[in-house]
Amino acid sequence: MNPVNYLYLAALLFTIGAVGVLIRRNAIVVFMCVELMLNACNLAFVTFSRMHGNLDGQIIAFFTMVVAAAEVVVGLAIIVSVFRARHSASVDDASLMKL
Amino acid sequence: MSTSAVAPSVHSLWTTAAGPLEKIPAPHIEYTQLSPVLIVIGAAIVSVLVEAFVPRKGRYHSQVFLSVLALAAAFAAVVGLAAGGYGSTKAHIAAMGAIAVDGPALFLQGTILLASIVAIFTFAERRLDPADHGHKVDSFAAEAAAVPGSEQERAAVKAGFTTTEVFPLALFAIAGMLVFPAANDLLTLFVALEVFSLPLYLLCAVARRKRLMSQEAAVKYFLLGAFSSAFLLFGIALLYGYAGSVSYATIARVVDGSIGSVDPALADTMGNDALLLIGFAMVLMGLLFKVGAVPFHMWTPDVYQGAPTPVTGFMAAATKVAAFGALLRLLYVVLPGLTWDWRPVMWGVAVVTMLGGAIVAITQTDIKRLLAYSSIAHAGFLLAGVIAATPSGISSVLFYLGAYSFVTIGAFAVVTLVRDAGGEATHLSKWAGLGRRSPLVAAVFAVFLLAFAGIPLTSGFSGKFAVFKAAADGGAGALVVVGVIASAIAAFFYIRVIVLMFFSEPKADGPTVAVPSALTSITITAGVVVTLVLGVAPQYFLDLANQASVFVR
Amino acid sequence: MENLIALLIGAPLLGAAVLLCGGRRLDRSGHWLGTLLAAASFVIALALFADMLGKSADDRAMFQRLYTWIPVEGFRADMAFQLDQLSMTFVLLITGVGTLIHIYSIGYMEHDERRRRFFGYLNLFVAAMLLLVLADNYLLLYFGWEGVGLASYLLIGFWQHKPTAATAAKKAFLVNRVGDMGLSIAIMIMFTTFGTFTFGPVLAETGQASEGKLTAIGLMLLLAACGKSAQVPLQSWLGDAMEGPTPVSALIHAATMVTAGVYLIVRSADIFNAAPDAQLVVTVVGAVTLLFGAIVGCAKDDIKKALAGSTMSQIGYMILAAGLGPIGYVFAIMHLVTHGFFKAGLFLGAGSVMHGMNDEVDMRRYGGLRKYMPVTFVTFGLGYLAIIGFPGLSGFFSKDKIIEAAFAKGGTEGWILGSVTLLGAAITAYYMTRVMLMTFFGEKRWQPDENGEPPHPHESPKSMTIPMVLLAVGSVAAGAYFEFAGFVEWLEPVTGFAHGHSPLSAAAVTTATVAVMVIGVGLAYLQYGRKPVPVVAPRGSLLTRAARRDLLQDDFNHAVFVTGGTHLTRSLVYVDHTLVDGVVNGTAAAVGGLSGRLRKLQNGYVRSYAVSMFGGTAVLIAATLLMRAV
Amino acid sequence: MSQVVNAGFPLLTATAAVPAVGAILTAAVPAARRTAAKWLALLVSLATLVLAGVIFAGFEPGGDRYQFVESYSWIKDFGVRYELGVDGIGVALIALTALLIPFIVLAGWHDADPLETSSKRWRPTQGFFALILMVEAMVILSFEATDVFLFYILFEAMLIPMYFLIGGFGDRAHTGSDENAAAQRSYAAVKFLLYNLVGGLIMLAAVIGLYVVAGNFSLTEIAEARANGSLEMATSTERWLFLGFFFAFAVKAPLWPLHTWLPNAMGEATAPVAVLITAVVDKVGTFAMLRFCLGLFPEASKWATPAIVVLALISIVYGALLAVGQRDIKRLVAYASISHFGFIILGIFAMTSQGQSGATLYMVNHGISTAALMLVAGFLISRRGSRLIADYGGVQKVAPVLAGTFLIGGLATLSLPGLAPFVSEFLVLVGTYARYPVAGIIATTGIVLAALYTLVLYQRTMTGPVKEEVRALPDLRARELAVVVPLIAVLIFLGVFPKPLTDVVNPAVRHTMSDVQQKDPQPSIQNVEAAK
Repeated sequence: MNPVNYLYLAALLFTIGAVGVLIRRNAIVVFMCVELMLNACNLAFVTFSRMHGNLDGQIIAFFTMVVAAAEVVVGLAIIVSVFRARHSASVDDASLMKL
Repeated sequence: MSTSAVAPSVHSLWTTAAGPLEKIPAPHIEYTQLSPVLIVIGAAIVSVLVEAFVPRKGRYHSQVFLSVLALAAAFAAVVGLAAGGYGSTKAHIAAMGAIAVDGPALFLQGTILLASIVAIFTFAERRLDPADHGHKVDSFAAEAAAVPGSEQERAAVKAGFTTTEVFPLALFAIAGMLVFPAANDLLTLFVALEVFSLPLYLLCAVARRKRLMSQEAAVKYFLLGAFSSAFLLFGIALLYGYAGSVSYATIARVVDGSIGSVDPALADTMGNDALLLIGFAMVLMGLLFKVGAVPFHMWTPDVYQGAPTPVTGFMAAATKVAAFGALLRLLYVVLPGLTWDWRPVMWGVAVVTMLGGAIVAITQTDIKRLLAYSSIAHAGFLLAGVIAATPSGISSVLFYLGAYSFVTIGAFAVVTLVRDAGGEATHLSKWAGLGRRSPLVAAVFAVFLLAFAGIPLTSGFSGKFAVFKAAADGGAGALVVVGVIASAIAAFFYIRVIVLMFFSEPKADGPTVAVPSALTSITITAGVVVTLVLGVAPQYFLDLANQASVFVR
Repeated sequence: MENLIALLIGAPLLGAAVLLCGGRRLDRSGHWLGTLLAAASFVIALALFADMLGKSADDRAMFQRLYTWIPVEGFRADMAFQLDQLSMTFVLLITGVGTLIHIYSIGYMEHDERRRRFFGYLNLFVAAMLLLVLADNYLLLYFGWEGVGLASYLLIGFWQHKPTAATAAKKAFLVNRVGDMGLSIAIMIMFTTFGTFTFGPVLAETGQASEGKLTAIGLMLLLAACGKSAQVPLQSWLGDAMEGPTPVSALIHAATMVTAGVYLIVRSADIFNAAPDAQLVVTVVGAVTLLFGAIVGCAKDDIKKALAGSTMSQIGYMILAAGLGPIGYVFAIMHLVTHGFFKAGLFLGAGSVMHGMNDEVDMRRYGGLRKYMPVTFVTFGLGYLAIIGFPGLSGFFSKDKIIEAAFAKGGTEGWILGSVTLLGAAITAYYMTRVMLMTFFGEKRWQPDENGEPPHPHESPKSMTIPMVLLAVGSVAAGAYFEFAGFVEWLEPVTGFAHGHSPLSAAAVTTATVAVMVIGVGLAYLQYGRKPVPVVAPRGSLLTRAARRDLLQDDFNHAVFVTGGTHLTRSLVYVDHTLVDGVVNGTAAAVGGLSGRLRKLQNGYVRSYAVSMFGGTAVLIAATLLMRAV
Repeated sequence: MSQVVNAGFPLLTATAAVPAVGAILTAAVPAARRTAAKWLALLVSLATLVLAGVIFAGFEPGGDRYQFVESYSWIKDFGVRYELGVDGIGVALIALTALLIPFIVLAGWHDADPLETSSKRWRPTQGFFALILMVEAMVILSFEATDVFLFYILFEAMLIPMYFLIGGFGDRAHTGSDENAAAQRSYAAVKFLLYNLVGGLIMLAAVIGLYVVAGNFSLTEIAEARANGSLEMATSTERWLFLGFFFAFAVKAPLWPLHTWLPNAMGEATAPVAVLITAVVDKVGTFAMLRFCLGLFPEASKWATPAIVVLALISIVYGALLAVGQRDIKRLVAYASISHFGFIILGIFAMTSQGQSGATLYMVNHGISTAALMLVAGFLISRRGSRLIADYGGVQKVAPVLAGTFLIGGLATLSLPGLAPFVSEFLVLVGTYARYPVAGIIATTGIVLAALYTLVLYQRTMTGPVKEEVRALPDLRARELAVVVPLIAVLIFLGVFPKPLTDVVNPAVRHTMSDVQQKDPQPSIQNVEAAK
């Protein structure tokens, strides 16, 4: 089938992720949405790689995964510590600083 | 030289051969030319080991020693490279196309390293707070993992723990920052971005006082940072799709058409530039987020306010330098062929950034937020220089970054000195009459403010003049006018602080000014000296910036 | 000899400097020094006069050039003096009368603890006045012109603790400034026309200038003259100026300063000769003021104000004469000099009376004083006879000539002016008789002063009476002397002279003059000699009441300039604060408000930040694509 | 360049360096040794005066346009040179500055003595005098700068010390509560700074524009290039640049309607500082109009002249009328100054020799006369502790010398002949009339209004019955006499013998006139001079 469709899928996933970031309150879920966006990127990379017939894209995908993993580590650490301090993972509660 | 020599569009460090059975060439790395980065990364790893093995008592000193040593060595390496002509004649692309070693890169790396050294000094400051249970304390939590106010934390404090992890974290961040402006392909760009962002997220969260705000800052910074990097990554994907490669050189050539766009497989499906433009916009967004340009700036005030002040200073200075370096390289190396597309867009961004930052700053009541907004306004001024799209534009931005970073670190260092029972007294009302209580500190801070305001005989003026001059030369006269207006507005709130410090009577419950150790003193002194030297006799540094203003392609 | 000219000014100037800077140690000797230096100046004047008489009529003018005052590209004003017959006449009058009044003041100001300062001011005045008449160019004349203005300001307001005095002084200076505007504008026009404003070249070249320019210059000069010489419409200050000590009124506001306007016009004779329109205006102003002053003089009960009105009117005569051109100049000056004598004498007499009456000025509270102060009575009486033009006395000669010349103007103008002057003569006779009768005749109407002290009228000390006597002699003899010693020939080389052809014979004019004089005296006698004078002024006719208020001219000024001006400034202050300042502060406030509103966007919620980023990216993408599209 | 760079002693730099160094030393005097700081400041200012005298004496009217030239490379990259040189106008104004500062120091002798309440480490006195000297240094240097950029830097930088002088050392004789006064004071200071800063920033844009067009900042080089046509400027460009510069100078001068900062600043500052503002610092604005606006943009200057003349006339009348309406002595003087600045600007843009010589003399004379008036007013205010005219009355009786000097200052302000201001004012009027008769006549009304506000002020404060509160006022003391008497002497001297000044100024004016290629309108009758 035409690989372009995968691109559309990637775009779709990316958008879903972005919207999720915008509408979800729970920090964890927000974070998951970000991960979804990253994976959408991966899909796009792989697809392009296929289309171009070179492997760069696939390799990049690996890198992305690694980075994403690192992000997870850091992100969860932060979110968890906040959760322990406030007993809430809602990003809206975290609004001491404003204006 | 590197990629084109091997094969078009195939980019060798990451992929082995695209075709079936070719010899896998061992990657060829110019270690000496990458030495600054390598030194810092090495030091970072070592200091992780220090954390692991050195007993608590020894950690602080060994960490401080190690980091300062590493940074100094890295800086020496940079100077060495520059002296060796890698900044000009021998500039080329190292690490098989991954990293550029050229004037801008070296200049910015040097700036970042110097800024980092003084920043590290403020990290290491332990005189400001009164000793706790007989243990000297710095600005960082005794045990970052412990819940604020919990038993566990009290125990940690009693035990005299300190979060010496900040040093390795900082070193990693610095390493990332060093790579960022030198990155010569989008992947390296992305990796570097993450490498310096992730530690910063953590650093934001480990304040000793006001932990909740600190953690909140971290959350905000992290989520938004991740969000923006996702955009960046998708943009990279699209550019890759457009050019079939992430190497700057290749993309550039595809853009200006010296390589036929992409292989026929794609031609029928998308022969248009939509990929290029959308991808470019998203990558741009990722970078603008880092430099804190409107409308991607909203994290700045919150994070600056919440993060431990030394970290804020470090971020404000070093991140901006790195990000603007990357931005310059992207616009000047990858997309020169696209100038007529990105210039108008950047115009808009620059204008709203200058005005937005300046205007909102007027009504701020917290000194750290105030400085945050001022940094946004300054990002706008820098963008004006970027837009010039001339060598003088590059050099002016380089100079401005150098000048700005020291003023910023100095200013935040002064902020750490003004304290009351609750830690730093960052609310402006607390600063009333500071000039009466401790004229020296107030005077120093006034110097920094005047530099921010761009008053002549300070580095701020030289930088602003250079940038505006470049912009005007580059035919962006209107931007200069907007910039001037923004400066006028900005002047107002810097003046307000000065008025507050000098002309209003000190409050009875006003803050005390802590007497810092040599470390912070050095930082502040450095800030003042640089401010005045670059203000009065900037010629030498302007020359440096000029020599450093050519990107290798 | 020329080099003495500077000394003329130098002596009194030195006096002023020493007395004003000298400090208290001079309090006892100061007045002697002042008088001495004034006298010295007079002596020098006499010497120069003698020297001048020795020369032939045509080269009597002397010049002394000290240095270049203002040397600027294309603009040169010299510190240089010119002493010709005209200046000489004034110099003698100023120094002579001046000296006498110095002497008089010694007695008059005896009890004033600031007497030293008073003499300093007097010297300053004499110096400035001499500078005025000795200057060889208009700018230097302007210097002296404002100098005398300053002196008069200081002297009118000498008793500064009296608010009325301070106000009067300020008013005098301001009104004069309006006149000075005229002078400076005149100088500007001269400069642009002739490239210079030195008398010699300017007056020599008038032939080449367009009549329009000359008329403009003339009118501006007239404006200046009106200010100094208290001519309508700038006459309002003179009455109030009587707040000053009486010697001041005598010297400055009767004999010398107020006549500067006449000097200016006569000095600029050539300009006016070439600008008939300007001349006409001059005569009109003279005629109007002549009547105006006379009428005011009739209604005032304050002896000094009555005399002030008379001064105004007499100067009106001179201005009118000066407006008549060559047929009038000489007589203007002649009347000026005689007037200097008898009016100074009258004022000193008035001062003497006040001196004896606890400084009472209301004539309704005088009466029957002739027995108590005989010398004053006699001298005052002679001055009185002189001013009303009693045949044989000085006023008779000088005024008669002016009336003659007025008729000689010819045509309807001639008739109008002539009859105006005659009418003026009649009114003069009337109000002066009134003053005479109310003061020295009739029954005593003395009132105790504010602290209940009834007046004990007595003759004034010698230092005061001697000058009065001398002036009286002058007012008797001067006219006749000039008539027969050839005043006309004396001045002619400077001012030029032409015999007017009066429609009436000289004899007729003289008879008419005497006749109207007798009528005036008679009327006054019927009103004030036969009937007793009420102590409290009767309400009087509309005209009388108007005249008491200076014919409402002051009220007009007050309504228009003072009140109007006050409102103007008040509203401007408001405008400056709200509008001019408001715009700026408004902008600042607007930016502040905008800031406050934008600030709200920073609401602390991560997700809204993300929204802005998302939107921003969308805009970026859209913009980039758009750029490509267009 | 038209003039040779003399390798001799850098006189100009020295004249600016002495007060600059003096300022640093004064600031360094320890808190306890307050009086020492005062004397040091006085000595330094006198030393500067001597140097200025040397410049004045050494300047050859017949010589080059710019003399004592110094020129060193500074910021090559911006095309900026450290380039100094003085023409007659500069010499006159340097002399003025150097002359006034000692009196300002002397008059402000006690203005900055610390209150008992203030902390030991707070050293206001040292700061006060150090700032004054710093301002002097910057002003002098700005009169010497022939490099636009250098001038701009000083033009901006001098705001900072001025700002602290206004905001930090307010008039102790304020009305209302201390907080209220402090608020008003910082409002005045901020207003001063922002007005001038905005002006300066707009000028910055123009400066950059000039660089883009001309490629360097040397006044002499640009002017020459303009003259010999090697540097064309599009008409519109020249006009925009001109406006950019002029705006900044008009704020500084100040010209209506940009004047409102002056009354606040002069009202709130101590009298000596008020003098510093109006008599010294503001002169930089008018000086710059003469040197930079006319020198760099002759065509645009001519183009803008009508509008500027109108604004100047408005300033003259408006300022005078507002002065009449003031209740506060110092604000009154401030508005009077606005009126006078109107005259100066009018003279500059009349574009006649008389006008411009007059304007230059006016700058000097106005400086001295305002100093005399304002400082005496300051002495009066410090005695009674109030700035309101209504609080005075009959002072003449209790303090005759004070009243006398005050009157002389006032008479100078209304430019009475015999005092210096008359010469300059009349020259301005004549010069204006020669080119714009109507403007000349309108401006002449100014002399009446000047008399009005001066005499009203004098009458209300000095004459009339003695007010109870002023009954005990002492007369001028020795120190105060030492301030006032020399100033009055200078006023009289320059009033009757301005030649020393005009000799220096005339050639400079000739040069300026040739800059703008203007000839004086000739009198309609030529051969008069011959007849003379």
